Amino acid sequence: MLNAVPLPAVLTLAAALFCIGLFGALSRRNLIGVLMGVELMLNAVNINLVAFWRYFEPRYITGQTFAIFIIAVAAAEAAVGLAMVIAVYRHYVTVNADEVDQLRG
Amino acid sequence: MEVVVQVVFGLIALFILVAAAMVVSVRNVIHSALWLIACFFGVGALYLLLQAEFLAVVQVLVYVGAVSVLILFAIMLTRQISGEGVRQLTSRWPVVLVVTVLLFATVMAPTLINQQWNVPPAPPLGTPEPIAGPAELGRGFVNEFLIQFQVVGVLLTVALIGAIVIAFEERARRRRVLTLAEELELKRLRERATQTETPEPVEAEPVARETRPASEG
Amino acid sequence: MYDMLAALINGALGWGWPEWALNLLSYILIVTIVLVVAPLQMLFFTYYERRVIARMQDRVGPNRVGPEGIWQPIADGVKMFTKEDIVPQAADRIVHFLAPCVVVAPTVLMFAVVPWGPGMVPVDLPTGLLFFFAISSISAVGLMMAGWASNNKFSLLGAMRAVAQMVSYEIPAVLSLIAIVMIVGSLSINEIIAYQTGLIISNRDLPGIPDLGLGWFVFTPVGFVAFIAFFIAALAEGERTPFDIPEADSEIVAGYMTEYSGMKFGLFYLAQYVLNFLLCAITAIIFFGGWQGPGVGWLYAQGITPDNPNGNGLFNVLAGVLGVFYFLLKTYIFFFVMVWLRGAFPRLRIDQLMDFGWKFLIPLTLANLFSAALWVAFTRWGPAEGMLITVGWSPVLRWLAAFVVTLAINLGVYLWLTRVYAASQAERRRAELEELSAAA
Amino acid sequence: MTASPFEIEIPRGRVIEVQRDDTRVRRGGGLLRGMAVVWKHWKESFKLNRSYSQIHGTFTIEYPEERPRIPEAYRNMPILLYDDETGHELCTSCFQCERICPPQVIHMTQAKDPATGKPVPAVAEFIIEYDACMSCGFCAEVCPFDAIKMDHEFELSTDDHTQLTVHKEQLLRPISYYAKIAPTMWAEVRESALKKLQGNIRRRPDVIGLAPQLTEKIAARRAELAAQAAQAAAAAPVAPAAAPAPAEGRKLTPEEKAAKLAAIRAAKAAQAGESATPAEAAPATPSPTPAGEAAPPADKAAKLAAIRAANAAKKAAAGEAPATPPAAPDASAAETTPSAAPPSDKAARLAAIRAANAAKKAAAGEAPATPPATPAGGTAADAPADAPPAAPPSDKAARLAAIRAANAAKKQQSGDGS
Repeated sequence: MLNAVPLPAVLTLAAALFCIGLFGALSRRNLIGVLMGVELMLNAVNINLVAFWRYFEPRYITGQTFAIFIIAVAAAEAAVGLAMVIAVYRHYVTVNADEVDQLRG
Repeated sequence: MEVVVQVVFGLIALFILVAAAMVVSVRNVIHSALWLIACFFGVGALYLLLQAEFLAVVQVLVYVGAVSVLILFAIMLTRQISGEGVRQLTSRWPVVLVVTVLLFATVMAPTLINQQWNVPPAPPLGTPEPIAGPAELGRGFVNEFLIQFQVVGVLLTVALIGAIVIAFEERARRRRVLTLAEELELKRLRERATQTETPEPVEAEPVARETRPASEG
Repeated sequence: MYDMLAALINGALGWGWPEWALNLLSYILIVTIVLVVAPLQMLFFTYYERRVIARMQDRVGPNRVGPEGIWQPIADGVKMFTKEDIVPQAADRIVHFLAPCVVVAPTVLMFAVVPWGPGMVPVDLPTGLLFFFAISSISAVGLMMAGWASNNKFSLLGAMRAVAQMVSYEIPAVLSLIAIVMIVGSLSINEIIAYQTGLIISNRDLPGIPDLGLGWFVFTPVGFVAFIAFFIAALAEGERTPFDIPEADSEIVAGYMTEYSGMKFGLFYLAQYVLNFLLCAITAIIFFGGWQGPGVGWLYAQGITPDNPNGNGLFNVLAGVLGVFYFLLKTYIFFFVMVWLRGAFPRLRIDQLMDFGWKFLIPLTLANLFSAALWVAFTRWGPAEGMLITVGWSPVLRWLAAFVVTLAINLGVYLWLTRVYAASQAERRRAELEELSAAA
Repeated sequence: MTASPFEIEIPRGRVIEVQRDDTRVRRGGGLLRGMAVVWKHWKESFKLNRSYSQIHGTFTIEYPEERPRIPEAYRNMPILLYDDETGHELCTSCFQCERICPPQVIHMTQAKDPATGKPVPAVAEFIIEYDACMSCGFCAEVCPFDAIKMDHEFELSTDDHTQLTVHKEQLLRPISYYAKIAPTMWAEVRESALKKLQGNIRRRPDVIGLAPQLTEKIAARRAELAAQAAQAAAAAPVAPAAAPAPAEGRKLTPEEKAAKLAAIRAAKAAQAGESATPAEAAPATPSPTPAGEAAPPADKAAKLAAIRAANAAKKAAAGEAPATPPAAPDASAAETTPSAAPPSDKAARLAAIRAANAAKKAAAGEAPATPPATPAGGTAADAPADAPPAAPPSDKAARLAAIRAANAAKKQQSGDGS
C-alpha cells in the first residue's frame, strides 16, 4: 500500500470527498440531505487522519484514536441532528431548510 | 502486487466519489441515503486497504449499522420521501458549486506544486510492520487519551439525552396522524392562502398554521 | 486451510506450487465450503424447526417427502425456484431487487469468522467478534430497503419494526459479549474458545484444572447473565417468535417480505435461517466453548499444530470431527431452545419489546459488565494495577472470591431490576388506563 | 390503582380490564413454567394418542393411509337417492330444497309426461353447484321425501372447475349406499320414505323417474340370466345383442324420448294404415305402459329396434310389393304373444325380431322365410318360463314387438299404397 499508492492520492480523494460533502451540506434544501453532506465531510476527515497515521506513524495510535473520536462525535451529531429534524418537521410540517424561517412557532 | 493495490485503490476511490456525488445530486432522499451507505462502505474498504482493520469494522458498525439506519428512520418519519417535482437544491447552488470547486483547488494547490510530505520510507514488502491494533487502541484509551475518552463518553450520553429531549413529545400533545382527507384539506387551504396572498385564519388545526406551500417547484 | 493444502500439494504430492496459487486455491475452497454449508444449514433448520414445533403442538410435522420427510426443504426450495417473481408496479424496482441481496450477503459473510473445529476457521480475524456484529448490522439496511421499495404500508411498517428492534437489541447483545471480551482480553473468536478449557472452571483462571474442554463461561456468574441476556437479544435479532413483531403475520401480513415472491422471498427466508444458525452458533461459541468438549483438546494436541509440527495428521481429522460434532450439537440444541420458546410464548407488543430491551436488558448487561471488571480484577490483577486486597491469595481463593462477589452483584441486580421493571410496567399500565378514562 | 375490574366507555366501545388475581413478580419463573408445559407436550408427543380425551400425545391421523371414522351425521355435499329395487328416484321435484338453499346452488326441472304434457312427480334434471355449496344440509333436512341426503365423500378436488357443477347422473346414489354410511339415520326415515316412494311410482308414467345408473346393473343381471338360460338356444343370440346397447345408455333422456317418439310414430302409422292394421297396432301401444313401471333402461334397445325396423320398412317400401303377405302372419304372431303372457315378453321380443328379420328377408324378396318364423315364436314362448324374475328387461321386448308390428303395418300400408 505504502509503496503502491502515494499519500497525495489518498489526500486528494479525501479532499474531493470533503468538497462533495460541503456542496451537499450547503446546497441541499432538505435538512436530512444537509446532515448527509456533513456525514460525508466527517468521513473525508477520517480518511485523512487514517492516511496520515498509516503513512507517518503506524506504530502509534493517535490517528486511529482521533478517527474513533470523530466517529463517536459523528454518531452523536447524527442523533441530535435527526432529533432536531424530527422536531422541526413536527412544528413546521416541512424539512426544507429555506422554509423554516419563522421565529415564532 | 503493486499494480493490484493500485487498481484496488483506484476502484475504491472511484466508488467513493461516485457514491458521494450521487448522495448530493439524487432527487429521491431515500436513494440519496442508500448511496450514502454505499459511500460508507467504500470508506470502510479504504480503511481495510490502509490496514486499519479495527477502524473499518467500527466504520461498518457505527455508520452502516447505526447512523444510516437513523437517517433512513428520520426520512421515513418526516414523510418527504419521493421528492418528485420538488426542487432538491437551493436556488444558489451554482454559487456553492463555485465555492466548493475553489476550495478543492486551494486544497490541491500544494499537491500540484509538488509539495514534499516527507513520508518516512516504507519497509520493503514482506517484512512485518508493527501496526497498532485494537489492543493498543484499548490501552491508549485508558492511558494516554483517558480524558478525551471520558469526554467523548459524556458527549455521547449528553447527545443521547438531548436527542430524546428534543424529539420527545408529551403523550397529550402528540400530534394526531392526519388522514388523507385532512391532508388534502390542508393542502387546499395552503394553496388558497398563496393565491390570495392574504392568509386566512385557519381555525383550530394547529398544524395548519403553516400557510406557506410545502413545495414551490 | 492453507497449511493443509500446503502439506498436501507441496508435501505429500510434491508438486511445488507457488505460494499465491496455494493461497488462491485455499480461499476459493473456503468460500465454496462456506457458500455450500450456509444454505444446507438453512435447509436443515427449516425442516428441524417444523418437526420440533410440530411435536410441541402434538402433531407430527412434515413426513411425506422422503424418509421422515427429510427432503421436505428440497421440495420447498424447488417450489420457491419455480414460482413467479412478482414486482409491484409502484415499487422502486432497483431497490426492490437489491434488498434481498443486501440482506443475504452479510449473513453469509458472517460465516467467515465462525470456527467449526480446532484449527477450522475460515479467517481468524483479530477483531472477529466485532466483525461478526458489524456485519450483522448491515442487514438492517437491507430490511429497510425492502420495506421502503415495496411501496406497501405493511412492508414499511414491518421494516421499521424490524430495524428498530434490531438496532435496539444490538446494544444488549454487544454489551453482554463485551463482558466476555473483557475476561478473555481479545476480540478473536479463536482466543475466546481457547479460553474455555478446563472443567467447570477455566484453565486460565485456575491453572491445574484438568482439561476436559468444559471450562465454559456459562458456568461463571458473569457468563451466565451474559448468556441469558445475549440469547434474549439473539432471539430479537433473529426475529424469533417472542420477538417476531416485524413479520407478525396476524397484524402486518408478512412485514417487509409482503411484496416478495419466488426466489427473492426465498432469499429472505434463507437469510433469516442462516442468521438464526449463526446466532445459535455464536452463543455456543462464546458461552459454551464452541467446539470445546471432552477429548477434543487432547486429540488436537496429538495432531499437527503450529506448536507440534511432528504430530499425526490422523489426530487432526479426529479432533476436527469431534469438534464439529460438539459444535453442531450445541448449535442445534440452542436452535431447539429457540423453537421451544416459539412453542411456549406469544408475541410481544412493540412497546413491551422496547421496554424490555432498554429498561431491563441494558441495565442488566451494564451491571454484568461491572461484574466482569471485578472478575478480572480478582483473578488477574495484582498490586501493579492497584488491586491490593488479593495480594498473597492463592488462585483458588481468588477465583472463589471473584465467583462470590460477581454472583452477589449479578443476583442482587437481577432481583432489584425485576422489581423495578415490574413496578414500572404496572405504573405504565395505570397511566394508560387513566388516559383512557380521561378520554372517555 | 383503579378498582378491578376496571370498566369504562370510550367512543369505540367498552373497555374492561380484567385484573388477574396473581400479580406477584415472578422474576422469570413464569417463563420457565410456560416452557415446562411445552416441554411436557414435546416429550409426550412421541406416544400415540387415540383417546381424544387426553391432551398429551400425538393424535395426528396420517390421512391417505389412515382414515378417521366419519360420524354418521357428518355432512359434506348433498346427494340424491334412488331405490335399489325398482330403480326409482325418491325425488319428486317438489322444489323445497331449491327454495331453502342459502347459496342457491340447487337447480331442477320437473319431469313432464310427454304424452299429456302434465307434470309428473319426478325430476327431469337436477343440478347442484358443488363449488358454491356450503354444506349446510338444509336441503337434506327440508326434503319431505328423504330424497336428498348429505354425503360423507369429501375428496372432491378436481382440476376442472366445471366438474363441480354436478348433474343428476353423478348425484344419484342407491339407498343401500346411504343406509351403509348412515344406518341409524336411514332406519329412522326408511318406512315413510319407501311408502311415499311407492305412492309416487304409481303416478309416474313410462320410464320417468328412473335412475339412469341402473341400466348397467340391469345389463349385468340380464347377462347373468342369459348365461343361466343358455340352454334355451333361442335366448343365446339375444343376450349379446342387448348387452352392449345399454352400456352407452347412460345419458338417456333424449334417447328415451327418441324411443317414445318411435313408439308414437308407430302408433300413428298404424292408425293411418288399413283396417287390418289397427288390430295389429292395438296390442302394440299398451305394451310400453306396463313396461315403464317395471323396468327402464331397455328403451335404448327399443329405440335401436325401432330404428332397425324403420330401416327395414324403408327398404321394404323401396322393394317389391310381395313382401306384404308374409308380414301379416308375423304381425299376428307378435300380437298374440304379449296378450297371452305379458311377463314372457322376452319370447315376444324374440319372435318380433325373427319376424322383423323375416320381414326384411321378405322385403328382399324371399317368401319362404315365413314358415320357420312361427315355430320359432312358439319355442320362445315356452322357453322363458324362468324369465319372470327378469321382468324389468322384458318389457323392452314387448315394446320392440310393438314397434316391429307397427313397422310391418306401415310397410304394408306403403306397399298397398304403391
